[in-house]
Amino acid sequence: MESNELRSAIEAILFVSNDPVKVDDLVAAFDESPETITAQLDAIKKTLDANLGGFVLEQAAGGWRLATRAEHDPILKKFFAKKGESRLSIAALETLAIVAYRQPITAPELSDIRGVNSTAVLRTLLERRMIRVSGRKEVVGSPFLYRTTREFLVHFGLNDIRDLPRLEEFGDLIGEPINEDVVAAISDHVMLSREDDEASQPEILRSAQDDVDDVKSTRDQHE
Amino acid sequence: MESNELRSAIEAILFVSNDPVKVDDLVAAFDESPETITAQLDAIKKTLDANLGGFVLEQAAGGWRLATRAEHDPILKKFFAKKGESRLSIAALETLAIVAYRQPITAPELSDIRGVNSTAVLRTLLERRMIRVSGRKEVVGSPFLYRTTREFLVHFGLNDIRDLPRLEEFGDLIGEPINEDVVAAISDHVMLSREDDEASQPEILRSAQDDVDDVKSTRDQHE
Amino acid sequence: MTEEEKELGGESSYNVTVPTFHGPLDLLLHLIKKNEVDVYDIPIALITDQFNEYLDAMEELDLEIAADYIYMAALLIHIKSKMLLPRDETMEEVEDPRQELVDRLLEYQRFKSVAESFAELDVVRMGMWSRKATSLPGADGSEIDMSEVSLFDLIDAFRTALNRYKISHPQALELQRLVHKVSDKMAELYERLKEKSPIRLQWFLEGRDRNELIAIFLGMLELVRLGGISLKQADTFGDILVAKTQTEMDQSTFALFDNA
Repeated sequence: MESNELRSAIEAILFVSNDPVKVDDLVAAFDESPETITAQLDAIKKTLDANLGGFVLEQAAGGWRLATRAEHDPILKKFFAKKGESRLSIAALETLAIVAYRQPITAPELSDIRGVNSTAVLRTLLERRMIRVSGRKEVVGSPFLYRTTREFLVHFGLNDIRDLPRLEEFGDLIGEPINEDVVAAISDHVMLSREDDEASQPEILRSAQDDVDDVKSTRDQHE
Repeated sequence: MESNELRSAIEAILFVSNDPVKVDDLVAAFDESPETITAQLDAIKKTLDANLGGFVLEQAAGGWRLATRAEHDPILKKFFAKKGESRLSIAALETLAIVAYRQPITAPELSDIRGVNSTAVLRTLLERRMIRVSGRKEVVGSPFLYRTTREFLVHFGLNDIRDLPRLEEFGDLIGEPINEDVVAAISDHVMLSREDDEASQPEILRSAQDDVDDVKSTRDQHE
Repeated sequence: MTEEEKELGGESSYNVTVPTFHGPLDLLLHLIKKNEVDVYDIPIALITDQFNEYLDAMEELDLEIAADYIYMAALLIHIKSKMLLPRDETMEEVEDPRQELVDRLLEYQRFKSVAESFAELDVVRMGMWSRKATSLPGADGSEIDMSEVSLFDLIDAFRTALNRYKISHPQALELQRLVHKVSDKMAELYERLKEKSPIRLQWFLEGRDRNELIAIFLGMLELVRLGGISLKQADTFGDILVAKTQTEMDQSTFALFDNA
């Protein structure tokens, strides 16, 4: 197939597909080499990035997908009069982190690591399709086993679960801030716009500060 | 708003929306004049037309929408037909769920529970090898009895049909306990699976054998 | 309340001044950090006291203290008492009683760090919209990719079917309920056990139709709950034996269970 034609046909498929499109599937559909297909995908990505248009092409969950840029979130929310899904709670994120690294894992094992009963959080994550039941463990009570989903990979911009940084790389010593490199590594393929940086960063810091303040005030009351 | 920014924001909206986007709605969202908005839409349309890319901007039903070009229809059909083989409709999933929990079950019984004729869906599930025929019911008309297959178990990570979530476990998973009256009305051995253990054991072994036979006969047909 | 609100003890209400921790380990990490102590050498007496102070504060504010915290408080006291025991100097390499807790804290700390980086990604990535799901060429209506269909979807679909059935068959449900009364089945089982106990459950169930079995099953559960009977199963797939207990049941109360 002629290069330009191939490229626009791939674009059409990317445009229509709801899920990340796999290189293998494109290879099969066009009967072209994986190298040719990947080169086209790279070219599409570069053009979109250069244009700073309405959307970008990114790799996620072992495939490629078109998505809008984070900076357009406010106008999209306004236009579609959508509140957007609420952010995942800290409890949910903690639980998700454990499932991501320890999968497949049962609810009791998970609650044990977190030190709190995690049934309700697991349900939230099931509803959000971030995790799924992948079977039962062959122990007393046959508890369900949980795994992360493809949706999880897409949401966090991971190509594969093995792309997660090694757990050991996360702050070992208590009180030590998270290794900046690790955060950078995870957020690598995330396109942070300037505005977003400024908007989201202080929020995280602020909430951490709130926590500390909360503790202070309680202890004050108590003493 | 700066012209380039406005343009890429409009692109983002067009990208996300399935329905034609109305100029008036864009005017309201951006607080810009209809002329400005229309000029941007025209510019987007011209660029896309010139690129001969995967999609174009077209006017339809009183609005604007991005759509693939007609010449890509064959490749899109080809690509998604292949993908379609691994997709299940909601009706099929529901039917599968009822077969799983009420097996063995006949088509009339199933249609009765679902309130709609389910013959076509059963055929899809047979083709996907999620269910199989396990005999005939000894009633008028001797309808076929359907059961889930071993592939079904493998897909859902179950070793045995008795590993399906029990009703009392539904609450943990989907947050809504099942009304027992309803189950009493439609259900066979869901609640009794524990007591049924002895009875169903040989049956399950037998069904595994049927499965093997099924595979054989299908292969014979193919060859 | 949402899962989070529950866990946080209702954070959405105003003027909440109690810090919100995501469990006892989170609280412990906080105390270690605040006291600037070495996690490998936790001053267990100090930390235990502060941990309990926190629980007291919660109690004063009438907040429900989750069992997980109480369990941790007990564990801390246990470790503290072990620390007070004289060390056997002849034995080398005595395991530090704090070791297991330290390991858990470190592991939890790592996951907390992962969660923090997930939180940042969550914010940014949530702002990246994909196209709204469209029905794909050649597909009729909404479809799910088979590889992503899990047990959750399956039972969710089952629930949907049941709910629809319930709405379209109100009389059927009414009839079912009248045919087999739970109270009758409770009485029948109890009478049988008065004659002979224990009996094999399988034997009692034989020849019953499905709906009757369900009534029996429910009645049996009630009897177990009331302490009038007990169930025993020697091995996994073995016979289930039903036996009468010492507790005498007042059979006139059985009728109470029909409208449950």
